[in-house]
Amino acid sequence: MSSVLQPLHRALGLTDAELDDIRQVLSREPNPLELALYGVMWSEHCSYKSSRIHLRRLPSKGDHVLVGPGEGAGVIDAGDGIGVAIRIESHNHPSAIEPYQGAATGVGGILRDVFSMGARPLAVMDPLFFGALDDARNRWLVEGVVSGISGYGNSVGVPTIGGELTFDECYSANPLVNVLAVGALPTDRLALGVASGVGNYAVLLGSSTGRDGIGGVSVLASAGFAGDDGAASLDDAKRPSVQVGDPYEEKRLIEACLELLDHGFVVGIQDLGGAGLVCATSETAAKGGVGMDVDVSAVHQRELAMQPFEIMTSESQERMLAIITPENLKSVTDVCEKWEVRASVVGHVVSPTTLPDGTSVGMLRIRNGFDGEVLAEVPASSLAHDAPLYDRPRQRPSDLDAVRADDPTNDEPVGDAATDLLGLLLDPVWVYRQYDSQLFLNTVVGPGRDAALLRLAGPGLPESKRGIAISTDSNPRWCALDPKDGAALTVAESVANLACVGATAKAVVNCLNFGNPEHPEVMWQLSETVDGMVMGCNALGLPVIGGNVSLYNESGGRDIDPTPVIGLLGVIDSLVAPPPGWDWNDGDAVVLVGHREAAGATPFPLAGSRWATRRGRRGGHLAGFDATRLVSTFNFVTTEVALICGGASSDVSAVHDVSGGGLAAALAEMAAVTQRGVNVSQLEGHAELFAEFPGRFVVATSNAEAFVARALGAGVPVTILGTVGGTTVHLGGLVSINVAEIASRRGAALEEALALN
Amino acid sequence: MNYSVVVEVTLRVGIADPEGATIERALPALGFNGVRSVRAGKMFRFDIEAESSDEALTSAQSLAERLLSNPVIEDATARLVEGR
Amino acid sequence: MNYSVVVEVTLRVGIADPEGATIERALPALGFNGVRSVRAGKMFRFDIEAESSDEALTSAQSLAERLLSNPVIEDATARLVEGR
Amino acid sequence: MARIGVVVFPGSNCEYDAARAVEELGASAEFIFHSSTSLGDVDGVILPGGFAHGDYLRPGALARFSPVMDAVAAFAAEGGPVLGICNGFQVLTEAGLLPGALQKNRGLTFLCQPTTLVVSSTHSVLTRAAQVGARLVVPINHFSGAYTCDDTTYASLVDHGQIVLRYQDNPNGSRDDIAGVANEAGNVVGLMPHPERAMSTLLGSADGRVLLEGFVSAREIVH
Ligand SMILES: Nc1ncnc2c1ncn2[C@@H]1O[C@H](COP(=O)(O)OP(=O)(O)O)[C@@H](O)[C@H]1O
Ligand SMILES: [Mg+2]
Repeated sequence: MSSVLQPLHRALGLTDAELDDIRQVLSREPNPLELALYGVMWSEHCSYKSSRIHLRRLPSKGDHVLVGPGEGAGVIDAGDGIGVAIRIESHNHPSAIEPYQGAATGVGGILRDVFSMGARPLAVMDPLFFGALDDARNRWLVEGVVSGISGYGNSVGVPTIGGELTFDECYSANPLVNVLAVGALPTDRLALGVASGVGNYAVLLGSSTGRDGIGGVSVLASAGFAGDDGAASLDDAKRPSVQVGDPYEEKRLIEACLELLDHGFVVGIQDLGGAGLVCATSETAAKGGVGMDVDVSAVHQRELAMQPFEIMTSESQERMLAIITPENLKSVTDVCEKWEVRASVVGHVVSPTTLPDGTSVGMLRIRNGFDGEVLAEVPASSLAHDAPLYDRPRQRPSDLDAVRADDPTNDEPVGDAATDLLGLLLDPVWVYRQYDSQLFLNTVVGPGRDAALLRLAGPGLPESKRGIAISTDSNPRWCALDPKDGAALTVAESVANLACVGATAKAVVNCLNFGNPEHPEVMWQLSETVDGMVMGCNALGLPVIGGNVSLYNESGGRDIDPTPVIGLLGVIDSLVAPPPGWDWNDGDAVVLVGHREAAGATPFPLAGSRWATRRGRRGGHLAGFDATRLVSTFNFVTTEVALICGGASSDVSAVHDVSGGGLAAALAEMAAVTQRGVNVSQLEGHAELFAEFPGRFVVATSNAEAFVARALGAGVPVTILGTVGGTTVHLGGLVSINVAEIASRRGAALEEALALN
Repeated sequence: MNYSVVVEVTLRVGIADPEGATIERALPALGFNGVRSVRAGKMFRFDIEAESSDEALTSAQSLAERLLSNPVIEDATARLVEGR
Repeated sequence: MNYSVVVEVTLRVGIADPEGATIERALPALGFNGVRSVRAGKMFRFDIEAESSDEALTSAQSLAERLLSNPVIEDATARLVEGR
Repeated sequence: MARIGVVVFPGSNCEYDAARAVEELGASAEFIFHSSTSLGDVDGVILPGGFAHGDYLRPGALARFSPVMDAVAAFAAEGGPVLGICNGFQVLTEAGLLPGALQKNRGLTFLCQPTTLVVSSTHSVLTRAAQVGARLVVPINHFSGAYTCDDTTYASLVDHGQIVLRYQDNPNGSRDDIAGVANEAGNVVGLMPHPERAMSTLLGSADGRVLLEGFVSAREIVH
């Protein structure tokens, strides 16, 4: 590691201007510990200082929204007295250096966000993005990440029910590992991360605190508190910043916390995530408008001779902070003992301090012993809420017009469509069969279809016959070409996936994975993406109830393509029968539901499609976003499927939305899983086969006449494509492939690419 | 020549070892007292073809570091042993 | 006195070792040739309180056999080592 | 109404699912925490799936020392019906209540997928209501499910009809496709697949019912 001499605040990641802000807040010079607290709390990761001004534009209101952005997780009212909590987060950079632990601790972290709301975690999803698999390191990353999610998620006892799997050079060496978690709670168990009640205790629950994840702050170790030259040497080689997950500890922590909440022993509760104890104490105090005294010597430590800054900023996993009344201390420790969870009082809630100007502010005081020396004293809200906000320069990429002009839709020659189709198919089963996707007996549709569909049931929940559906979606190829329309179309694609299982979309969470925010092009992409989400969510009536931003994702010095990941939660009122799925029957008519041609100038745009990307063609114009069309089509399909799930009989036997790989891939996937061929007569050439734009569904029906009449009655256009039957997929004279070959190529593609067979 | 190798892979100092810690916590209840600082690791044995024992050790050590461990969290040491 | 112990747990002869076999298969593609008979095992390090080194070794061996290994498929050996 | 005890180790996670399945069959389920030294008045005991004690060391290795296991052993010795599902099977082998051991899957990955089981013997509290040769679709969900034993043990399993369930297509490298085994008396059974996950066609299969139905009503027969 290099040894660079620079002022301490800069070594801690604070700019000169930020140091001035801190002096202003304190009306004095901060000491090194205080600087470290600001350094972690005002980091991009904790404060969202580059993105916050944009995120404010997202709609977050709705009658059914119980908790919007800003808490551990967003919560909606799903009916029957049940709230559903959802949250998504990235664990990209940790996964790049230790894929197993990086992914594992990502799962652990997102679960704590969910059960900190009082919700029992019921499901995880894992959108993953890797570089090309011809590189051995990328293959190592895939295997490590997947086994990390599997190892932690299965053991902690939360099913992983879906995700995404994208390969693109732009993620080489910088994989994206996003994790989404969903939980459910009786609405009266809702808990918030707020400290209140002067005299109350802050109790640290769970693992002991080690030097894990201290990362940037470790400069203090070499700077030394005694050093008065203001300089620090960067030498973090000796301090491992890799965190190791312990799913067994987390499992006991979940049970203990939910039991504490059930008994009403807890006033407020928050997980310890990024920035560890300083974040949890300052945020809970700031939200409650109170002060907090924290005794670092009361924190259970895993290692010898830990410094106060290490204790306060450690990111050791599997820890929670509960605010309780002193009377409940015995009951709390009893529950914790049963679950073998460590509990120590590390904080006292204290009155706000009155400042000379008469205002009052809650101070976070770090002490050595509750009556001991005060090591740091800063306004809690200045750490938690007052980080500077940056409106960083934005610049539309100068080559964007040229890129868009280079449209693959008109490429000649087009080559052999059958070969192209076989090359596009990939069944991610190798990934998801490593995940327990069935625990809790709720999984009606697990991974491998359009959206996951769960019964809304779980230990401690009121009875309900409702279900919830979840999908994660992203399309960096679209967003590279047009982040605004790309993001709006991604939201639409997510709604389409939910429609396939009959669920009505209720709320969005998002994870914005972008490059370096100091590059004006990246900030432009981020801002446009947010505008696109606003457009998509408003048009489809969806609040955004949470999210996460991951910046500085670069590979070989190049920013990744803009990668907003949409997590969508929906509800179905009656779930007593499975949705049709992809299982079409011989003799069924195959109908394309929705507008056959894309909105906009190009009827079958290949821009941003998998077909084009495979040929190295990354330019062109996307389909337009036409809200009216989308809404009527989605409503129609949702209604058709919801009736089936509610127990009604129907002529509809299969439903699949047209997404990655276009119409050709949708038909081939249905043929592969059912081992039944299809004959589609007339198609508008290869462009119609491979064009990607949401708003189209392939539906198989045993009664085409009745189905078409219902669609037209709902104002939704339909096209009869052909008939199910035989052992071959025939597509308009362009493709003729045996079903068995499709199934075996699709089934083997991933393991072959991973060189596992 | 054929050399027999043992590789030990242990977590680096400072890296949490939940498995070791869990075993340690369980021991008193199982009747084992006075056991502390339990660390769990992995071990591999294999035979390697090489011209000399130095060469065998060098290849084994490289294999240990590049394949059998992740240096970010683990230390790996190879040593030659008598045939099994 | 405090003694440092290493316990090695290996699969018994005749028990299939899919992990060792998988590593062995992967090696040539990674540029390691001439490696054979890869067997994967586990290793534990701990400190144990005892009156004498004999007593330490006896307790450690008993711990190794009764807890750290499953005699149906594994062999375990304890040895004393110099402090870490 | 039969009363079935469901043992909860720290790290167990299928206890609610097992209880729900038992209740759906008209029996009552009671959780028995691992620190308990008695089972109370139960007609059968289930050791459910999950990761008891984190599966640290080896699946089942630490759980077998939990205080409740002495009570389970005593109950089994009296002929009480004991069922270990997945992790519960691993605990029973570690505790010596069932022969053999469960090793990592052949492919060295966790596997969650449907499997087709073939009933090989009805001489057990689990398979007593099924037909020999019947094919049942029941999911597996494990990392260490490859059944292993030495030749002498294997010969004795075969001789006494203790192999109760086999996989039609071996997913994990188990010896002789073994998915479940019983003790000689047939009152202690362990299997890697999860019959409690195959209780309803809404979730994909109802083929686990015949197994669990047999189990919850076994005590009446044994007595
Ligand atoms: N990393 C993963 N983990 C779990 N399931 C996955 C993963 N990647 C893909 N899947 C599942 O495979 C199916 C296909 O994914 P995808 O092609 O993204 O679907 P769609 O085009 O309908 O959005 C989905 O059910 C998805 O949940
Ligand atoms: Mg889909």
